[in-house]
Amino acid sequence: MTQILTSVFVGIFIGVGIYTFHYAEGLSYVSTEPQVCANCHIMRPQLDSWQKSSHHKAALCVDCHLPHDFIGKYIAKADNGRRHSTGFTFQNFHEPITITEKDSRILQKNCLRCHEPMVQDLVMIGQTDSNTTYCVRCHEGVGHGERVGLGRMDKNDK
Amino acid sequence: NIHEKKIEAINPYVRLVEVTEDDTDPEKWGINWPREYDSYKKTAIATKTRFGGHGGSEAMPAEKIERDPWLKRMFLGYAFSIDYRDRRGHAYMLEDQEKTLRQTKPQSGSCLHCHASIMPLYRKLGNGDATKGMEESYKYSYQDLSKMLHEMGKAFPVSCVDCHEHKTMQLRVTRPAFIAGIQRLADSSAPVPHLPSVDLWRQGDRKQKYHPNMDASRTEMRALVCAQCHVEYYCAGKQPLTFPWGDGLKVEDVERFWNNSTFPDGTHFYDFAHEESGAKVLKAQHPEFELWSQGIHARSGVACADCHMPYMRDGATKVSDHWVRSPLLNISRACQTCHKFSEQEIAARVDAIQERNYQLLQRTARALMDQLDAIEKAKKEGASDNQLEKARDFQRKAQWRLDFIAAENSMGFHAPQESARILGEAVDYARQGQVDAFNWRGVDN
Amino acid sequence: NIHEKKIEAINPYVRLVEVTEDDTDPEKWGINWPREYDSYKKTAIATKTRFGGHGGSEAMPAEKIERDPWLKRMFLGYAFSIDYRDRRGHAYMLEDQEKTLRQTKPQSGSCLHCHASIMPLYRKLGNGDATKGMEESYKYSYQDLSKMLHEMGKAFPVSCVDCHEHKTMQLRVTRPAFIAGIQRLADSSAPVPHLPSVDLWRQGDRKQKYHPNMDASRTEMRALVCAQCHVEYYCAGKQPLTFPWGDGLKVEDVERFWNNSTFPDGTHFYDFAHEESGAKVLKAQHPEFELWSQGIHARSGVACADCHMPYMRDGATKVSDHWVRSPLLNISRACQTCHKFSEQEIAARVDAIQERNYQLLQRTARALMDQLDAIEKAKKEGASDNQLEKARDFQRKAQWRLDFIAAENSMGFHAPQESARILGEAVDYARQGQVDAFNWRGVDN
Ligand code: HEC
Ligand code: HEC
Ligand code: HEC
Ligand code: HEC
Ligand code: HEC
Ligand code: HEC
Ligand code: HEC
Ligand code: HEC
Ligand code: HEC
Ligand code: HEC
Ligand code: HEC
Ligand code: HEC
Ligand code: HEC
Ligand code: HEC
Ligand SMILES: [Ca+2]
Ligand SMILES: [Ca+2]
Repeated sequence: MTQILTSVFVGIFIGVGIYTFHYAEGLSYVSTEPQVCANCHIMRPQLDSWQKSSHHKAALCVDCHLPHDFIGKYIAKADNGRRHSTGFTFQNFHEPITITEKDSRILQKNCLRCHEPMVQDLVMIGQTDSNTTYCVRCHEGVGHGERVGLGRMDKNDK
Repeated sequence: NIHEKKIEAINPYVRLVEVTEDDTDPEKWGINWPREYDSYKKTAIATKTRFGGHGGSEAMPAEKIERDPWLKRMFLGYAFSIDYRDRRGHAYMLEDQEKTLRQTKPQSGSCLHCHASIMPLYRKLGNGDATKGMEESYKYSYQDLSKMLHEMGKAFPVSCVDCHEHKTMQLRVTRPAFIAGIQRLADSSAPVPHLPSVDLWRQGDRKQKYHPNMDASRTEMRALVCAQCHVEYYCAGKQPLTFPWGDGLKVEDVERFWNNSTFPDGTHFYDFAHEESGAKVLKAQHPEFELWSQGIHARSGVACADCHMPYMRDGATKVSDHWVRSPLLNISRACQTCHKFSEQEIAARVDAIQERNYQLLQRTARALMDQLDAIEKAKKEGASDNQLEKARDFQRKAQWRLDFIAAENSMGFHAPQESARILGEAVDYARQGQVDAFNWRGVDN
Repeated sequence: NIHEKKIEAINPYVRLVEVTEDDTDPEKWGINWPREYDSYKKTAIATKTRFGGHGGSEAMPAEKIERDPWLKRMFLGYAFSIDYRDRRGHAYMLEDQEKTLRQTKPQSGSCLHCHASIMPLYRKLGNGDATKGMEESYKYSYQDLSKMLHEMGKAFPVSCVDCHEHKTMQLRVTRPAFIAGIQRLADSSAPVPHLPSVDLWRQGDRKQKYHPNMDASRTEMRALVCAQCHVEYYCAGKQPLTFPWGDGLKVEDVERFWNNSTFPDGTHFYDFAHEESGAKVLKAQHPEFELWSQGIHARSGVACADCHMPYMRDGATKVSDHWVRSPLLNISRACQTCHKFSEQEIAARVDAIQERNYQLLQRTARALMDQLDAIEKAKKEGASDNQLEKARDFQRKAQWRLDFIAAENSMGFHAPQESARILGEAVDYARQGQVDAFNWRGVDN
């Protein structure tokens, strides 16, 4: 398994033409496996914190972070794949990693995908940009417990 | 079991009755939205926290000016020294206004702006134009306007139609004095990092005035609906109800606005002349919106409704708790979604903030009382108006700041550092006034 | 390159050399831990923020008492009125201490406690017992002890061994005066919600004294290592170096502790007699730990190291940035891990907090200067010591509070509301002192 993954990821770095494809392939191939994301050590803190979050039995990374319509999913994967892997290769991204606005909207849609019935009353008032009730404004911790960033040491471990 | 709940919840907005702009009776809206209405009605329940609400068994809330006699002395010469009580739930707003002994002095019809579901009456007064109606209202006595209100049908406290557009249920503001006030703010260049829509509007062509219902984001609206009433104002017989935000929202911005104001008759603005000292002073009223604006919550996009009307789960759906009240009665919903600390710890944090503020407030009050004593003494010793001018000016400044925090209802919580800063300035001015009063002989005018 | 980075992360602690309790030279430790050492060395770089650090091109940091002449006047009669400069990086601590013109007055050997890697010298002085050594050190002159330090080998500023146990690299505290101070705090009943291990210890059998190295959690240690030095103290020739926490950490707790202290010779505790007024006053030094303790960050388990030594990623490993400096130079790592706002917004928040504090500080300083003027005047008019007693007492109270915030190095950030409260009290006392000085004739003693 690790062998396969490693080669998939090594493939990613080969060239602009094909890495996007490989990255997308590789992810969809094992897309329900959060380890895949965390294989990239940069994602490690998010994996750790997800494991401690209220959703770790309810949702996987892709459930929240990727769109769920067929086409949108692939576009997002290609786009993110390019950004993440170039970021990783050149180590030139902003730290702590912060979610992009575009991905925030994907995330929001995914909250609704699962929870719409419960929040109908609030979302019916409008979900245009300025009218959105962004769930994360109050439920920031659902996916990752406490804020993670570079990964904070546990409060109480000695 | 998500699936089952989906079915149960599918259509929460079946309307059983139509509601219109003229429907001020919440009961009718309650037929469509029973969950919100049920919680709305609870604002009639008496509640009490250390500093919030009213929970006595008495019919009327406790008298603030008896609990803190310095308040009474500070207001001598003004109706607030007659009767000034703890606030309580929205259900009582009209009744408490009708009953207050401040009504033993003439009050203007504009008082109703924030204590009743008033828009139909404004439209009537203005022949369909509510703004015009509001601008007329100050000329009526409270009694006359109140009578008109009651004659138009049942008179209600703040109601659904005041905050909601009836077709979509979207939030909207209605109060003309607020709209004029927020436009004054937008037209100014005062920084408003907590109201991004104002900044956006300022960058535009400004052909149309800033209007919350068009421009503000939903998050902002969750504060602005409250800012229709929980604000500092002028409301008396000399000019229309005014929200003083033309220079900004900070205590000194508002002070500057009043200082630069003149009444229509050309005289310099003041609220009342202090009975003992003769100083022409200002009165601050519940500047919740203004103080919140200076705090870290506002800057972080946390609105009044987030804390005072948190979502609550009701069966399979989540609704906004329309039992508007102290968040301390509801910490788990009001705070814990954002702050992952125990209820006890959160309560302790608020208490630490409020206790610091309370102690500093009492200290400031003592300083102001000392200053009043000093002016009394100077007067007895024969000080002239000229010789007291500086001391009186200090009183105006000190009292304005002290009152700003005393009248604000969160005991410093909405902006802890800012409140303490304001009180720090107030102490300084009061004591300087005391020095000047002692030194009246040295003041050459 | 994933594979390489993974390997790189496996064993970050390969030791190339052994280090011991006596190795105060950081270069040696740097062979084992080059990443930490590399960043540690950067404390020699000059940096500057609006209120922090030192970034001038001059060899020495700017003179605080020239920038704010009221500081100089407040310290008249004490060495701080001769030379008192901006702080800078850890690399300079020993040099700056050696060079300060405060050394033109006799200073005690205990000064080295916080400016050098001093433990081997303490052990030598105490024949192996560092605590005993520390307790002796105040009897030496600075010059003598400094000479001994240099003779023992190269003298270093704070070094690895001061914060790390050399076998495990765990954090630990070493400074005897700190350990005595924190034990005094633990023995008291002052509330310490931000130090849960003290509460835990208090509930135990208390057979052994509280000791951070045994009892404190890792989060707490990330603050306590700094609290060895960034604290209020007494350090002069009358008694051993003392950290005044026996009544708690708040400004009035520390004041009470000093007020109830007597020197070994039985005289009442004070730091110096003010040259102009004759008041016997206190001097506050850098109470960062004390002020942080009152803030919301401390209560939330956010330690000094979180902001001043944030983790930085170096390949696949994470290391603590040992370039201890202003977090404002490093907002992304220092703040954004917890606060999801843009760097610009975070900087603006800090600036808003610091600006409020700065203005209030300057206002308070003016009040104190006015009080000093008033005492001068009273003295000229012939006021007796008795008649000035109350005014002087007010000066002591006011100056203590003003200095507490002026000497604290975060310009209010570590606990914004608390700082403003303290300044509010200071203004009040200074102005009351002014009133009393004006009224000296009325004071009957
Ligand atoms: C090749 C290494 C790598 C893999 C594999 C990877 N990431 Fe990332 N990820 C990164 C890097 C590097 C960044 C920072 C990019 C930036 O900020 O520009 C990042 C940023 C992000 C962000 C925040 C920025 C944004 O795009 O909104 C999210 C969310 C995210 N990753 C989720 C995932 C998920 C979900 C997976 C698995 C499906 C995953 N990542 C797999 C390296 C990776
Ligand atoms: C239940 C939903 C959920 C799941 C499952 C989830 N996340 Fe997230 N993720 C979030 C939320 C919410 C945020 C914060 C968004 C914000 O702050 O606007 C976030 C943010 C991130 C970020 C950006 C860092 C930041 O703090 O802004 C990364 C990277 C990320 N997630 C990676 C992952 C990875 C990897 C997994 C799987 C191990 C995962 N997420 C699983 C909801 C989720
Ligand atoms: C794949 C489906 C799925 C997605 C996507 C998802 N959730 Fe959930 N969520 C669930 C389930 C299932 C539960 C119920 C878990 C339980 O009852 O223990 C839940 C529980 C919750 C809860 C209650 C528990 C808590 O943590 O307080 C909240 C709040 C919540 N979700 C918010 C969100 C938000 C916000 C998002 C988007 C960032 C989101 N969810 C995304 C399925 C999902
Ligand atoms: C972050 C939470 C929060 C926000 C946002 C907030 N408040 Fe408050 N508010 C509080 C707390 C806490 C108290 C103190 C309650 C007490 O003492 O019982 C309070 C007190 C009050 C009170 C007095 C309540 C009583 O029971 O007597 C009023 C009125 C009020 N706030 C109005 C507002 C308005 C209007 C806004 C927006 C402009 C606002 N608040 C924003 C938390 C908040
Ligand atoms: C139309 C004017 C008006 C509007 C709009 C309004 N309020 Fe009030 N509010 C009042 C008045 C008047 C009172 C005092 C009632 C009394 O004491 O009889 C009050 C009282 C309160 C109290 C004290 C309740 C108690 O139990 O002590 C809180 C809290 C409060 N308002 C918060 C809010 C919030 C939050 C909003 C917006 C969601 C809001 N108000 C909107 C006029 C208004
Ligand atoms: C701009 C809005 C506004 C206007 C105008 C206004 N009020 Fe209020 N009033 C409030 C709010 C908000 C409260 C609740 C907060 C508080 O008690 O400080 C309140 C509380 C009260 C209370 C209950 C507490 C107390 O003060 O004893 C009375 C009585 C009252 N108002 C009378 C009046 C009268 C009389 C007028 C006209 C002179 C008036 N109000 C004008 C907003 C307003
Ligand atoms: C202003 C704050 C706020 C926002 C925005 C918000 N929520 Fe909530 N949410 C809450 C609160 C408070 C509760 C707890 C209600 C209770 O316990 O009665 C809650 C509860 C929930 C629960 C379930 C609770 C349970 O116990 O099962 C879910 C699921 C949820 N929210 C999802 C969402 C989603 C999806 C969104 C975005 C559309 C959202 N929330 C937006 C404050 C918020
Ligand atoms: C003082 C202002 C105010 C009054 C009066 C008021 N509401 Fe609301 N209402 C709000 C706020 C704030 C929200 C949250 C809206 C949002 O987030 O967009 C809300 C939301 C709602 C919603 C949307 C679902 C939900 O619960 O969030 C409904 C439906 C609603 N109110 C019905 C009513 C009814 C019915 C009444 C009269 C009984 C009423 N409201 C009175 C302020 C008010
Ligand atoms: C929608 C999110 C949200 C809600 C609800 C909320 N807060 Fe906050 N709170 C914040 C944010 C954001 C900050 C700013 C610090 C930060 O960035 O974490 C903050 C800061 C604070 C602080 C420190 C700042 C200060 O002013 O002293 C306290 C104390 C606090 N909150 C208490 C409360 C209490 C009590 C409640 C409930 C009555 C509450 N909060 C409700 C988001 C929230
Ligand atoms: C939440 C973040 C945070 C924590 C925790 C914190 N500080 Fe600070 N500290 C700051 C900020 C921000 C400043 C202001 C820096 C400036 O003005 O450039 C500051 C300033 C300082 C300064 C002056 C820095 C300079 O550049 O001149 C010192 C010394 C200091 N802190 C020590 C400490 C100590 C010791 C502790 C723990 C007892 C501590 N700090 C805890 C954020 C923090
Ligand atoms: C052994 C004593 C000692 C210890 C331990 C110590 N400091 Fe310092 N610190 C000092 C001295 C002395 C200075 C001033 C040096 C100078 O101005 O020459 C200083 C300066 C600083 C500055 C100002 C730096 C600048 O660039 O302006 C900061 C920030 C700081 N310390 C934070 C910390 C933190 C955080 C810790 C713990 C991780 C810590 N210190 C531990 C003694 C110490
Ligand atoms: C309890 C620890 C401690 C003791 C004891 C101590 N210092 Fe410091 N010293 C510090 C810290 C921390 C700083 C950096 C913070 C600041 O400048 O306020 C500092 C800064 C300084 C500075 C640079 C800034 C300035 O004040 O000009 C000098 C010089 C200095 N100390 C001299 C001395 C002398 C002389 C003594 C003995 C009388 C002494 N110190 C005792 C901790 C201590
Ligand atoms: C003023 C105190 C202080 C000094 C001096 C100091 N450190 Fe540290 N060091 C810390 C703190 C705080 C941590 C974080 C430890 C934790 O979280 O448990 C740390 C962590 C470390 C770690 C663990 C990995 C990491 O980076 O978090 C190593 C290794 C280390 N330091 C080496 C050194 C070396 C080598 C020196 C001398 C060049 C040194 N330290 C000087 C305070 C200090
Ligand atoms: C390890 C987490 C952490 C770090 C790092 C951190 N904070 Fe905070 N901050 C908090 C928490 C927790 C609160 C309290 C409010 C809450 O519960 O969200 C807070 C509150 C605040 C507040 C509002 C309270 C106040 O005192 O005014 C400000 C402003 C703030 N932080 C700024 C900063 C800045 C600037 C930095 C970096 C120098 C920083 N923080 C670093 C966790 C952190
Ligand atoms: Ca007013
Ligand atoms: Ca001292």
